[in-house]
Amino acid sequence: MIPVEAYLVVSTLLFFIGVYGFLVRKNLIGILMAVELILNAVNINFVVFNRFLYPDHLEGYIYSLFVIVVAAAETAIAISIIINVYRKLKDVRVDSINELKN
Amino acid sequence: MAEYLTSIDFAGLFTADNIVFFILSAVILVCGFMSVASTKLLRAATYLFFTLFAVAGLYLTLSYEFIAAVQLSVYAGGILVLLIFAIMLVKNLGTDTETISYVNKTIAGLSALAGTVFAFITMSKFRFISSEGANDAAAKVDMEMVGQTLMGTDRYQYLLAFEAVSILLLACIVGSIVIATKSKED
Amino acid sequence: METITNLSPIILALPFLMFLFLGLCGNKLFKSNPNIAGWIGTAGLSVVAIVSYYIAIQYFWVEGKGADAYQQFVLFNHEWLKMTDNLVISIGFMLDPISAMMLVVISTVSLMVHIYSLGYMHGEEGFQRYYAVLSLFTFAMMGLVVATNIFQMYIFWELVGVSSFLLISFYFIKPSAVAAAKKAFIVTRFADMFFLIGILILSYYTNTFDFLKLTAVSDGHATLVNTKMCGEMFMGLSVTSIAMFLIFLGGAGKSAMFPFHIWLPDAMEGPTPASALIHAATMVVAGVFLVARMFPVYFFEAHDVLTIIGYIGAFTSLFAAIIACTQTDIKRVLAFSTISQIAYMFVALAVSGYTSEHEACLGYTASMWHLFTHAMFKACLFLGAGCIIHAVHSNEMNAMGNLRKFMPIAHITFLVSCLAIAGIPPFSGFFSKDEILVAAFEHDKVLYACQAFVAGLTAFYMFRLYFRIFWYSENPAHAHHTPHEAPMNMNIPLIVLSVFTCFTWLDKVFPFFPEKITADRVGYELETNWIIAIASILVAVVGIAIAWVLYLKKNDKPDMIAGKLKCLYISASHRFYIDEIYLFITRKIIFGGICVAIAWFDRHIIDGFMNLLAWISRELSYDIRDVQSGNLQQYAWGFLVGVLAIAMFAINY
Amino acid sequence: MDLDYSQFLSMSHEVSLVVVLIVLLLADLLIKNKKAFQYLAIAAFALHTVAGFYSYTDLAGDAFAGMYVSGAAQSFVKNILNVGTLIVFFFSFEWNNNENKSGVGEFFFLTLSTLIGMYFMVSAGDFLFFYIGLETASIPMAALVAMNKKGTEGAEAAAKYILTASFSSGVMLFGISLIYGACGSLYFDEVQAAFTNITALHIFALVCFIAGVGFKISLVPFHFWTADTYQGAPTGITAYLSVISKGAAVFAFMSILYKAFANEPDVWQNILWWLIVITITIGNLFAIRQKNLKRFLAFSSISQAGYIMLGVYASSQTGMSSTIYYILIYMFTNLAAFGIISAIENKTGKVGMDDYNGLYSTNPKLAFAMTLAMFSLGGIPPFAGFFSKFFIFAAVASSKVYGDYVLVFLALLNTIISLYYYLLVVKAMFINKSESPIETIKIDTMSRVALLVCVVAILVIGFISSIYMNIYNISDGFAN
Amino acid sequence: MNILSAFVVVLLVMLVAVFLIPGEKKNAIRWTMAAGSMVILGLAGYLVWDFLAQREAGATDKFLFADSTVWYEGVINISYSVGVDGVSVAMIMLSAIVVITGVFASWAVEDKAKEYFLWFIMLSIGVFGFFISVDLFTMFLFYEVALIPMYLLIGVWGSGDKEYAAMKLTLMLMGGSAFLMVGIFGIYYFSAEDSGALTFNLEEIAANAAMPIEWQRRFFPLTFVGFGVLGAMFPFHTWSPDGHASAPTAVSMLHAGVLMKLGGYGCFRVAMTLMPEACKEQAWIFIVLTGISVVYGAFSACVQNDLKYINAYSSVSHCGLVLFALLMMNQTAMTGAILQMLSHGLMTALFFALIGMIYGQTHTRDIRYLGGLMQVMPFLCVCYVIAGMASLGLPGLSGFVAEMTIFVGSFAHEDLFHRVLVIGGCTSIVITAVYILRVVGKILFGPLYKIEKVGDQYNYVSEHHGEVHHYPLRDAIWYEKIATIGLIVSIAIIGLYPVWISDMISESLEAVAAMLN
Repeated sequence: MIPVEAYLVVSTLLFFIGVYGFLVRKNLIGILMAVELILNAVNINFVVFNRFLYPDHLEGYIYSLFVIVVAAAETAIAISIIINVYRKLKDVRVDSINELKN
Repeated sequence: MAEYLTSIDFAGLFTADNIVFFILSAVILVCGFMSVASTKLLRAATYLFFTLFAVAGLYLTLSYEFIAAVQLSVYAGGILVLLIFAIMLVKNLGTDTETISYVNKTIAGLSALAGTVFAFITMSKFRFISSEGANDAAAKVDMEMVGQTLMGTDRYQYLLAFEAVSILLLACIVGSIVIATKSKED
Repeated sequence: METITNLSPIILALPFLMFLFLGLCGNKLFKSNPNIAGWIGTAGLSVVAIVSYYIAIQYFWVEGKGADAYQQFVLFNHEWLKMTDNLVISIGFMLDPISAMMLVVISTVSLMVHIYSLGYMHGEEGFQRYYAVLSLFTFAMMGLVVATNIFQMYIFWELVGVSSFLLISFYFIKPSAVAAAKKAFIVTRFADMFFLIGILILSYYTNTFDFLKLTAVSDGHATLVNTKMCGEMFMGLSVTSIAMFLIFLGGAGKSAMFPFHIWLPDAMEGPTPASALIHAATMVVAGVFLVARMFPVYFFEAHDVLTIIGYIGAFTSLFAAIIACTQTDIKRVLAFSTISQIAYMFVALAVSGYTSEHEACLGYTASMWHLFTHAMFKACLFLGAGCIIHAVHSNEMNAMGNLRKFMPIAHITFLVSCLAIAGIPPFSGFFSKDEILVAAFEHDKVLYACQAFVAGLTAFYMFRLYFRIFWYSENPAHAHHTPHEAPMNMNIPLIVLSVFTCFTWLDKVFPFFPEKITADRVGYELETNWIIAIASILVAVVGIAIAWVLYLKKNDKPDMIAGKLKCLYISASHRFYIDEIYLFITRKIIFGGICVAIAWFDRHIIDGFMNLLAWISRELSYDIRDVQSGNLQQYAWGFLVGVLAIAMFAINY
Repeated sequence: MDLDYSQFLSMSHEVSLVVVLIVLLLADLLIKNKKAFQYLAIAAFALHTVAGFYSYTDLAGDAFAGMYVSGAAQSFVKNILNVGTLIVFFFSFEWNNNENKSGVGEFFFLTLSTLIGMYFMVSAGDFLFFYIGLETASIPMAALVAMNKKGTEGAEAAAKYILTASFSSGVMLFGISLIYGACGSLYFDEVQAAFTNITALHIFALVCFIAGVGFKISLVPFHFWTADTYQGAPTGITAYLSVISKGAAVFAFMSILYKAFANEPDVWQNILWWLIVITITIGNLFAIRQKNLKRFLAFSSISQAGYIMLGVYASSQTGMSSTIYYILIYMFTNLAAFGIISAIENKTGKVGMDDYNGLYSTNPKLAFAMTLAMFSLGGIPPFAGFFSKFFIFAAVASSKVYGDYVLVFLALLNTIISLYYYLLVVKAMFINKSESPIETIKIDTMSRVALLVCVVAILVIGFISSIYMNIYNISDGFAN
Repeated sequence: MNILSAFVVVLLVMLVAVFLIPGEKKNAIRWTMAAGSMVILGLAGYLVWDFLAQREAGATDKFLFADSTVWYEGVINISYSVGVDGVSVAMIMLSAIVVITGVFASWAVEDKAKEYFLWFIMLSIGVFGFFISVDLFTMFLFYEVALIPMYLLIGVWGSGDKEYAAMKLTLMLMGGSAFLMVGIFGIYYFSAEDSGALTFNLEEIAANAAMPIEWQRRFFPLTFVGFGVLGAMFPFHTWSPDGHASAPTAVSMLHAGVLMKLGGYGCFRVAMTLMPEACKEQAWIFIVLTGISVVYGAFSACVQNDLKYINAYSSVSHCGLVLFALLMMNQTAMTGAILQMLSHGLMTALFFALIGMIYGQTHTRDIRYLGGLMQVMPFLCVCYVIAGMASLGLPGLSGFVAEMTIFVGSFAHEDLFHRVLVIGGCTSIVITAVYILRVVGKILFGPLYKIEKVGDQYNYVSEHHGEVHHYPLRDAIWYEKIATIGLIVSIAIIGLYPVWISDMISESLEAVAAMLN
């Protein structure tokens, strides 16, 4: 049987790959994709914990479902906002949204 | 984790379960990494698709078919499609190669690495105790149970959350529309 | 007794009310005719003088004499400020021989000056103010001498100081007058600070301010001994000595002893009658009075201080006399003469004993005696000088000469006073000075020699002055406007004062001082020491003779002598550069060094530090602005690093 | 399956708000006159607000087996949020009439959705419900932020907001997942029991969670989005973000810390100690040199968030009550400031601090109100801000622990800096001379009424002691 | 209604009244102010009389006219509690005098007069509220209420580098109150034993004396410094010169005259009374600091050229003496300290009033450019001399009474080091004379400088950036006379007959002094 820790290694790595992506991606859609990785990593955590550690109730299970749903909603809004940015600036690179600062 | 590594039975490593797990993990991690590292956005989206797929596969190995299905339909079928639409909508985005300076990569990479190491260390100090029933076939979740959990009002049942998220979804639809429709005035 | 008790408040209250009245409404009420203010002032003072005389006479001849000694009466004593149950400042009225005598001196001179000023100050702007301040001064001086406790004395001490300030700066448009006033005030104030510290130390150990308690004597020592002050040492010195020395320093400031003498010559910037009153006759002897008042303490508990006082006095008298020989401003000559004569009084006190047996306390008596006579003849001299200045419109000797023809009354009175101060019998000064010399001779030969020499110098410079004014040569300036005799209201005071100077040797008057004014208040009979008397007369005559030779007619001998003693002459005429030293210390070191440095420190270091804090905040604010770079990914990076750092911190905590 | 729908009835606030939402959704379709729609919306919401007060005591209690918690404190906080939102609506009236004509319906709908999200956060008894509430409160907010059509600022602000928000919710979820892994449950009461014998993992999870919520409250270093988003958003929404959203998040955060993590308060107190100090200081330092008033208030609100957290830090009944009290007063004060800014912006388009030079000579009443707001924010008596600051410091000090006094001291030293920049605004209005001051403007009745309410509140709340005493009585305190 | 609350109520009524009068009716506003402050003065006079009468009749309570209303209860125990002892009565009297004279000194304010007076009243409310309070919370509340109007009063109506000065003053004083606030929390939470109800009431806290010494050591310096900042204690005094120099006349008066007294009063009433053990331990530190203030302020004043700076530094010196004496912790010295507050309040108010009046005409306060004013404005100049004399401690004026009580009292300290410090403090009386006479000699006496006489009219001629201005000069007008005479009379009353007020104060200090010894 595969131990929990193995899954955790995967999820943690995936999480930080997502974080890395968030930090380096040069355009907003790419960043959004990195966020999806992060959320997936979290979902793996929930599912695995539920499956291996606390199988009595479906807490983690349900949680990951909701995370997927919320992620979908979030992505929808985010994409429409990115499109909005594109409309205004004709650009979706991170560097283009740099007016507000200091 | 250190204890874990010393206690590995290397001969017993190559069970079917393990091999599947390794393959899935490899796909998840490699494709995940490629999806953030590839210079072309469309390719990145493709790698992301693989990752999502592999995650779904992972859920399947855990015998959580429903989540796997949701993962596939919502993520792969919905979110990813949205992303690809967006990529397509934006001029040249799909074909542009983006170059990231090494400084950025190094800083981000080191930070992420530090985070990973840190997370591993913290996790390694904690003893996760697998539940007795983890291996049982009972762990298999049937749809009725999922339905009851989602619709019930008792402890560990989530009708309220279900209702709440509906408001969220509705609001998000409206929100998306309000941002999208604005173009008419512009 | 009841009468004098009832009358005594008048002495303090009347001048004060006069001051308030003239000060507050003088200008308004008497705008058209300021003289009325002067008359009111004079009238008021006459009342005060009458009451003072009445009280003094009653005291000396009727009420005061106790079984064997004169008694000390506290006529009234109102609690003014209560600090602790024991340390109470009262405003009271103490009547004892010296205060009764001082009442006479002050009221006499003050009244004379009031009358004299009617003429002298006539038509001056600020006439009402002048009289108001004179009243204030009289009030303060009276309060000082009748003080029942040392703090009351300090209070009035300060008040005489301020009235002196106001009078010196009477011609406040003249920068020199203002400077002189400031100098006088600050120097005396500086000395007063020591006085105050002395009072603090004294009161700390004795727990009283009351003179009666402080100066009480029993069994041959002051009762102060019984307090915790006895034997208390500070840095190797007895605290009593320290306290008494500090108190003396206060007196030295008011009485212009070296090194605090510098203010007095400059104080001559004030109107001459005011100088006569304050800077010759009354205020400047306050220091002597103070030492006399505290005499038992000095004598029994701080005899070392008394010795120091003697030497300071001797030095000052010599020092001032030498300077007086070289000054050409007649008021300055008189001022230095005053310093010198007051120093005499200090010397007299220093060489005095306490009991009246065997004339031991002759010095004390002589000191008070000299105070009295000096007040009269010095006031007379000053007022005479005032007449002269009035006549020639100058203070400089060079503008004078041969004035005896124009101003006979001034001439005669001036001559009488000069003889008195020179110590020629039968004028008053002879007796008092002679007793001082006798006391000094019996006590300390060095002091005697010094004082005898000073007596000669005194005779010399006074007659130098006299001859330069009234003889010497015809002054060409007189051709333009003829000097004329002063009006009557100025001459009467001269005459009155010179009468005082002439007749104090009379049979009735002569034994007054030894009989009534002694340290232990027990009278004794004085026997004249003829050897010393003759010696001093001789010294005086020699001094006069030299002056006669040098200054009766204009000649070049003085210049020749001055040329021979060039060094001494120049430094003496520059008053031995003491002023310059003071100026250097105050201007350069205190102002230029300490004050400027502190002000700079305050602005740049202390305030600079506060501004630095503000500056740092602002700079920090600008320095960290790029943290908020506007870049989304940097935000996320900050977020991540924040999480990791906080987690690491929290885990390791 | 046992479905007890009656439990919904105990969620009176939420149900009532959902009804309002549905009514507005329908009305938006039917009523074409935007002004009329606004009146309707405001009236409906006002009705809801009033109703909220009447549901104050009855029907309180837990529902859905602990997932939904509603006590007097939650109810009160929701009422505060209602009042604040109502005031925001009043202030936005003019803006909706002119610049946002096309999106009035959406404005109300989205705002109220986020409000209901905040209700969920406030009443959450479980991490899932809390998470959903949080996301409901933040995702539609991005759309609201994007409603600023002037220039590109709105779009930029929204993009930054939504992306950082999703990042932070990712981190927070990671933390929650670890909490789940470590404690085996997501219900607060069960976590409370399990969150003992803590290890590094517990702390890491906790920090991730704090970071996620800290993002909503804009604690440094999770605050970066705040200024950009506040500046870019429509002023009404900025006000909403800075007051209502922040207030709800603080309360939710507090109730979670006080409940789920109540057994190990030292851990998060240590973290909060530093977070508070850094937040207040950094917020202040950034605020010093801001010239755009919206951005200025953004940083000011960051530092205010630090002060609010003091009450959370106190971890006691007093701490809870002072936090709620602070939120209440902060709401009126900050809304007054934003109300004035928004009124002036609507009329003249000016938001720079320099534009306010000489405001007193042309618009004395506005300047006066602004001064009150600034003084109150700076904690100057006798205005309400003083009382809230005093009580929140008192709550921290009540522990009689040395470190807590140090914290209070540091926070108080920071009030000097904050006073400096609040006075800068006052100085601009009263002292600075201007060639072209803002002309005398007449603000709309709605804003005026709202402003009056805020000003009166600033002036009197502190003096009415019963308010604070009542809050204390309804605060259910620590670890129960 | 309690007479003490009446002070605040009257001021509130004034606030409302002035608020309601339209801004153009300046005279109406002024007369409202005058009438109101007359009422205040009357109340204060009655208070003194009644207080003395009650004490005469044997009232032994620490605070008379005490009254208390619970305000906050349970979560935090705050009462609106008022009460006065001799010290507060003296301070209230002082405030009343300075306020009414301040009103007259502000008579000429034309620019935004209404707002000016509104803030002025606000300030007064703070001051009176502070002095009547015996509840620490309300005390602190009023304290801050008094501070903040300064910002606008200086910033709007001030002169010179007013914005900087106003900001600096406000921030530094608020910094002080930051220190103070921590101290107050400490006092509150240690105000009763574990079982007892916490309280802000000064009397109860003192009676409970529940704060352990190790906590006193922490809170005493905070509280003392907190109030000390307002009391211009070295090195926290630098707000004072700048602030006073820029403030308008009446504000300087009120600030130096009354507000700075809040500092000394607070140090005494709160820091020392409530934390006596720590006070005894740490007093020496602050004695050294305040001793430095005394001499340092005086020396600094000697070389300043701006009249207001001179007076501000002189205030540093004099207020330093207040704290210095308080820390000597015996009845006499403390009485002296309170007397000094009273005296300094009056005379510094007089100074600032006069400086303001002179400045109003010459438009300069630089003593290098002034001279011979005595000929031009004799009334003001005579008043100035009187103020100066009061400041340098001339007997018959209040300064002497206060300083001598301080010196005698402080010198009664049993420790030699302290006595030596007192001697150091004594030097200030000389330095004070130096800077006072420097000013008097320079600007009042001497020949006319930069002043020309045209007919009967004197004009001040100033050249500024090549432009020549002629400012007509005049002597005081009626409202200025009222202000100055009022203050001078008060100074003289204390100076001439101090025993009643000194006894009144001393009596109230007996218990405290006994506790501190």
